[in-house]
Amino acid sequence: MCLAVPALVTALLPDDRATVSLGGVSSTCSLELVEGVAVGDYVIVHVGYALSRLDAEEAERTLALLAELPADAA
Amino acid sequence: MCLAVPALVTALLPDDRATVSLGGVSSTCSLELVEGVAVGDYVIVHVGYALSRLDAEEAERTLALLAELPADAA
Amino acid sequence: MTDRRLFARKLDIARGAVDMTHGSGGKAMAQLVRELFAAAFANPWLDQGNDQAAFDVPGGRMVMTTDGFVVSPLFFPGGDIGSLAVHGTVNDVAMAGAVPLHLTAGFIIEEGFPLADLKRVVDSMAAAAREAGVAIVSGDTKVVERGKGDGIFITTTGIGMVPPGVAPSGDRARPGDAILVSGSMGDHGVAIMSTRDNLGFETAILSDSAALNGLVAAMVAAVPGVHVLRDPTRGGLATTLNEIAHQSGVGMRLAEADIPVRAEVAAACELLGLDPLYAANEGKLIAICAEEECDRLLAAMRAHPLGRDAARIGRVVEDAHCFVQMETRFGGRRIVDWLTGEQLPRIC
Amino acid sequence: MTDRRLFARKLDIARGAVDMTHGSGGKAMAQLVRELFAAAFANPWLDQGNDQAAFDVPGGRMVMTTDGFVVSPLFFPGGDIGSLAVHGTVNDVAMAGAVPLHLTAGFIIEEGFPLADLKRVVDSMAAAAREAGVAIVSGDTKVVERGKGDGIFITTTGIGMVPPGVAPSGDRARPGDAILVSGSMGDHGVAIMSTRDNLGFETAILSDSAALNGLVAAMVAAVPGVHVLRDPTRGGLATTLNEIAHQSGVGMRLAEADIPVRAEVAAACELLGLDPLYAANEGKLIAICAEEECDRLLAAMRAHPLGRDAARIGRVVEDAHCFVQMETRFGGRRIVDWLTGEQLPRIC
Amino acid sequence: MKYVDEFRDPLLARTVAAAIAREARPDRAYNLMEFCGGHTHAISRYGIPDLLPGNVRMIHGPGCPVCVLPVGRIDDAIALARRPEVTLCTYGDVMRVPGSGRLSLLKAKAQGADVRMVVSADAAVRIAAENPGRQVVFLAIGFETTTPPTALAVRAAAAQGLSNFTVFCNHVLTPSAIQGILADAGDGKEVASLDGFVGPAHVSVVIGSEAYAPAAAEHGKPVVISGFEPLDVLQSILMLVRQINEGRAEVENQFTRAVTAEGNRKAQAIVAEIFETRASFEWRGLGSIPHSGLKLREAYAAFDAERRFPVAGASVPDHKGCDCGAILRGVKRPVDCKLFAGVCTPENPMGSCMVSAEGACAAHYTYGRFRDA
Amino acid sequence: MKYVDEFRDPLLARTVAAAIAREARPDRAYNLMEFCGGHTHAISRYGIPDLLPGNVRMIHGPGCPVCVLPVGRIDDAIALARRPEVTLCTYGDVMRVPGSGRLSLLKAKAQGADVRMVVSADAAVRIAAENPGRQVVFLAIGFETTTPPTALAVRAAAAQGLSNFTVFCNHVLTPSAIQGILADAGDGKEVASLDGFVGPAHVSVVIGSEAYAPAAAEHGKPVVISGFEPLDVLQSILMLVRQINEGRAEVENQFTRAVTAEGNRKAQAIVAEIFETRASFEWRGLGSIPHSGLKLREAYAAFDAERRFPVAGASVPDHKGCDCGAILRGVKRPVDCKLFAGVCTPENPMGSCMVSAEGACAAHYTYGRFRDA
Ligand code: SF4
Ligand code: SF4
Ligand SMILES: [Mg+2]
Ligand SMILES: [Mg+2]
Ligand SMILES: [Mg+2]
Ligand SMILES: [Mg+2]
Ligand SMILES: [Mg+2]
Ligand SMILES: [Mg+2]
Ligand SMILES: [Mg+2]
Ligand SMILES: [Mg+2]
Ligand SMILES: [Mg+2]
Ligand SMILES: [Mg+2]
Repeated sequence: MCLAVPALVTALLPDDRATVSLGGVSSTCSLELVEGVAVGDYVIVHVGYALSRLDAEEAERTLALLAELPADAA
Repeated sequence: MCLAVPALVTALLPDDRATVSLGGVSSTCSLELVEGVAVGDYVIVHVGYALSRLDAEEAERTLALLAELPADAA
Repeated sequence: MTDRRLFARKLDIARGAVDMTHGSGGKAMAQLVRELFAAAFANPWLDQGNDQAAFDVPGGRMVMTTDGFVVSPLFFPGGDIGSLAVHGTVNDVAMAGAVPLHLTAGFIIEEGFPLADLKRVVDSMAAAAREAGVAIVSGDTKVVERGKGDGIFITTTGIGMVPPGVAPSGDRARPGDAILVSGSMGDHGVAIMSTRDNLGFETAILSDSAALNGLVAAMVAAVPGVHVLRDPTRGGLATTLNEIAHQSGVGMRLAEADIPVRAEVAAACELLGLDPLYAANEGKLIAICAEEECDRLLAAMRAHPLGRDAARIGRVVEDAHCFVQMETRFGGRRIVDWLTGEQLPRIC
Repeated sequence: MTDRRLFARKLDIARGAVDMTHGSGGKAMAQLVRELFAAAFANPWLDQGNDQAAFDVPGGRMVMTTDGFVVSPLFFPGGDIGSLAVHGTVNDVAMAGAVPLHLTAGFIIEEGFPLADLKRVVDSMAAAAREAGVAIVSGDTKVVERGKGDGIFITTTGIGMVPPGVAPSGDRARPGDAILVSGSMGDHGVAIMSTRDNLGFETAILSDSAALNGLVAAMVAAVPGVHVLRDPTRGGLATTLNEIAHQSGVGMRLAEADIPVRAEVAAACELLGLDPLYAANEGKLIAICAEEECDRLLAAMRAHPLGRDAARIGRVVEDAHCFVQMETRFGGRRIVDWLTGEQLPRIC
Repeated sequence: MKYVDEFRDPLLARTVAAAIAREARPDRAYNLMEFCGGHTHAISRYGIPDLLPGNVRMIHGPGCPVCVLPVGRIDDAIALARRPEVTLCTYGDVMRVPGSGRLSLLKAKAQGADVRMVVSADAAVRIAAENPGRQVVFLAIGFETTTPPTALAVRAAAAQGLSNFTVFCNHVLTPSAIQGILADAGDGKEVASLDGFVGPAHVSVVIGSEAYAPAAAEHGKPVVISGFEPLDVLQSILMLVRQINEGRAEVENQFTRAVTAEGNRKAQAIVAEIFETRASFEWRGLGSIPHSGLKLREAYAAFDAERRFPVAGASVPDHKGCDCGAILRGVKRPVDCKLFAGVCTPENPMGSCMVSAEGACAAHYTYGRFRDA
Repeated sequence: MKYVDEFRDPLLARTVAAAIAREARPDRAYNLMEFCGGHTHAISRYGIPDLLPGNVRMIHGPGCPVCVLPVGRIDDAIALARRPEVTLCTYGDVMRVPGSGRLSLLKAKAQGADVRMVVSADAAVRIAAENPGRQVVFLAIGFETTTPPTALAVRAAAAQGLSNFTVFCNHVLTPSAIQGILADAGDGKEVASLDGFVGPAHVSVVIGSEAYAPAAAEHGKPVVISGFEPLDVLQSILMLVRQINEGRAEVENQFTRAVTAEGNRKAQAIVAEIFETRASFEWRGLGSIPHSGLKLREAYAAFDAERRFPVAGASVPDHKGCDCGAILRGVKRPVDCKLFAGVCTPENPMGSCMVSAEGACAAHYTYGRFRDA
């Protein structure tokens, strides 16, 4: 499945690394596979490497699409 | 003090070694430092090496000397 | 236990070897205990299948229990091996509804272990015993060569007296009973994992290690007839409920939304691909009681500082398969099975 | 203890570390126990200073004791770690004059330990428990990573009930009392050493490992007022007598010629430069009783298979220094002191 | 947890479930394969089948890199770990996968092999740097998601001039596997009639959604790239139902918050620098699939464990009774296998589908077997 | 045990004791030094002082190779053992001797140093052969008795071509030490008036009784070579009393069952082949004594730990309050030392005489301190 989590970048570290946070749990990861990541961004982290930035607008859009569906009748 | 025990040679082994016995406890030792040792001899064993043969006649003589002393008056 | 197919095949005693899964609290351990230890030692007290044995002595009913503590690191957020060794055994005594009386402690120490650390451990044990109101009345010290131990191992044994009319046991869960927990799940397991360098994460989570005899005293005062008490240690809530289900020959239905889990514990588990229901607890208990006594029991629990976050998480049902099922927070249903193997961090 | 100068200097807790001498049953261990464990846990039961704690429970007087077993090799001539773990704890219960009731067993197993060996150990424990008439009522299993254990460690804890009027204790030796042992000294220690490859000797000596509760029952039936019972395990006869002398604030006078030692044990000790009085026993006891009860006690001991070779080896005397002295077989006199450090084979 | 909790919302779940129930035509079946174990996990753990109408059936695909690792490769890894000079590092998942004779890396470790768990590839490089006297072998497994970190590790080891670090490479390629499932290989294997695919989430982050276009086009099957949260899965199912109803066979992207059409070019470049495609590679349960595995390029031969050490490379068949192949192709269900839950359990898996919690059989056993009761 | 039990016979003991009591003149003192720890051990363990008249006083000499090993050499051995590549092998006795800061080889082992106990020198050679990746250092100690086995070990290592075996040599020579005790070194050290020596048993088996002739002649002191059993010691005391009464100062041999005038020539030859005399060597408690120690010959330099590894070679003084020097010279008794039984005990020895059970202070503490009570 490739376990990966969306984590908040809380600090940039030397050697292209960052401190990230997931629900109050902090960890570090490598930024070698991504570009232009800034503090405050969310990244998708897998085996200690950020694989991409998470697009906040797209996330909103996905949720909005779901919200537009008619509520459950049951 | 150089702990050493008088042990009975019970078998000759390859490599100039022997099985020895002390009061029912058996062990092995090297015969490299002694010559002409045969099964039935007693040897003085120190750190796994026979240092010399034990002279049975001399042992008798020593005990005989002691036995000749007048018995304790007390 | 009623599920004859619980273990697919017998232990391979001729050729097998002990591995870490036999100590992880899951099914492999249950099998080792049943096919090797229980088979050899068979007696009515061991066969009770609880974490402690209860037996009659001239003056009443007594319980006795033992546990070895091999935790690494020895000092962890919220506790250390010393306090844990006291709490763990006090709790196993208390889970019989008993009042803990005396403890013994056996130490196996690796040569080279600093006396300063030993003193820290021992002082922590002493403080924990004082707080729990028990005395460590006898002990033993063994020293093993370097490389044949791991700093220090402690085995504690406890005895206690069960008040008349109180007799909780893992085989007493009945369909219709309510299932309660005394607080949030997984704190200890996650606190320990957070210290492992190679897992590379940090949290503020503390172990919940605590002596539960005070809480239990309040609970049995309120509901002397409580059916089951057990602390979900190794293997976590999931494994412990499965044990009880099999012991009682019942099923269970849990509501995921009602199971208290701290946000940080959930997050750490998310990160590692683990499930908080399988993470160890050292200061929490599961209680199962008749539905009509549930509110009274819950109130008694919540009135105690160690039961503040107590919650009703489900109910006992009839089920020949002894399945523990759960309504997921998401709205579906799933089995909550025994721990298989060890909880190892996953990448997929 | 009365000898304030028993320990020349305090433990260096800030900078010191545990070493093998702290586990060898000698003075270093006594100091660790006193300055670290007993100081922290202080309570009236632990302060009894015996190998078991005695306390009142509603129905009578109970004793409780624990011991860890870390023997290497696990299987030795005359026994194994399993039977030893049962015998050792049954004996510590029995040394209070008590009837052993129940045992618990905690296992700490190194991963990779063959299940076949585990079964052999467990079966041996079960047989030993059956023979001793006790049940192993509760247990625990922990698995540690390879290199963090040594095959298997077992910690057993036992409880028992003391018959009314019986109260042997290490602090009850009185000047004039007779000192007895139940049989030959040093068999276990030498049997274990004979298995160590690097010591390079062989003997037919078997460990004396045995449960002494039957013997003790016969003894207390004959002499309920026996003053002291203790099993001379680690540290051997010499160290155990010193412990008792200090606990009771008395001296002792032994007659070397009366102390039973097997010829082969004596020979093995001669070979290694060791003293059989410091070698461990696992199926022998020391008894101290009033002189006028000595013959009765000795007769009761000799009538039991495990006391066949029982002997009176000396007497208790007044001595502010708590010296254990011995008339040597040769006609002189010497102190029989605590074990210092470990018993290591010597070349000089 | 932001971007997690929102996608587990039970109220929205009911809304989407209702939409699926409304839109799925009662007169037909929807046989949907979720390729990824991540989806299998979400479906099982959150009980998604309870939210679907009976005619929408989820078929668990082979999307777990641990499950598809062939027994022979596990045997090879154990043999490597047992070499006295070798320290074998790998991810936790791999350690309990049984090879021949039920031996796993965990058991080999118990017997004395030096096996270490790491949570990232660079930890293995660090262990090599700190233990110059040891030969550190990194047992690398994973789909396209996990390959870039391995590639970076090799590059780092090369930059540091480490002569004691090698990779035992088991990285595999998902589009090839999908093709493998869809292609009637002419070998007599039955293939289920699949109506569409829930496509990989994190794999797609790296390779981009366009990577599935050939498969979709060639076989006329809709693919919806889906996130791994349960709402993602439900929404993707809805999107598939709609495509099927409308007769479309497109690649759609539900996981737009992380997946783009072209994927992560930087990650793709580093992978291309270090690795090249193998002619074929064995997938446990599926057999040999052409161009479905990676190996180190000639330029990085010094870091290839298969070149430094003798590796047997034998192919070891699963239990004869194992129906994994049919299950992975959607022809059978776990309960159809005679070994399921009897001889074959997660403690003693007999086939690939039982090896990890994400395998079809394991997920059903662990989370769903109450449905058979 | 034949040749042991006969020499421990209590009836004969009383006979010999009576003879000593009869023959010792009440009008004079007999200050007899037993050189060897073996004698000290027998005297203490069997309670021989109880069998002697008050004017026959036994003075414990320096005859324990463990006790006389200087603190600096222990420190050097610990430093060797702590080298990561080194496995240090030695006899059990040495392992608990404290060096500086109360550190011993046992404690260094507890801290992780690779220290192994052996009961014979050839075991160390075997360990070296079996562990080619380790540097095995044999910490050799002992008098002339123990040197031949070390010499054979070196020759065996050479024959096997072992490049990972060396000896840290601390072998010392007893006649030199006796000379050292008797020689008023002109350094202001007081020397007791010794009336005779109980001479070494097993040392003499190797070097022969004639080796003591120079010392006896030069200083006019009788020497009786004595076995280590208690009856041997009593008989030797009787022989010394007689020599003294008769004004003789000869070397006599009580231990005829094992000692000859010339000793074991074969053993002497192998020692001479491998070792040569050092210019001087430090004896703990006695200070530096000329020609009293051995080192490996140039031809065996490859097996000399002092040449293969850096060895500090520092001289570390004992506790200032320690009276060992005076005790070893017979001027003081253990109880005269302020540290005895208070600060200085066998658990925490402050000086050489407390280090091993055979040291003067340790023997008195362990076996005889009831006499002070
Ligand atoms: S149950 Fe086991 S044997 Fe059967 S198909 Fe699944 S993995 Fe294969
Ligand atoms: S008692 Fe200790 S300090 Fe005093 S002389 Fe003896 S060894 Fe030296
Ligand atoms: Mg994936
Ligand atoms: Mg000597
Ligand atoms: Mg318990
Ligand atoms: Mg417990
Ligand atoms: Mg419990
Ligand atoms: Mg004990
Ligand atoms: Mg005990
Ligand atoms: Mg005991
Ligand atoms: Mg005892
Ligand atoms: Mg337990």
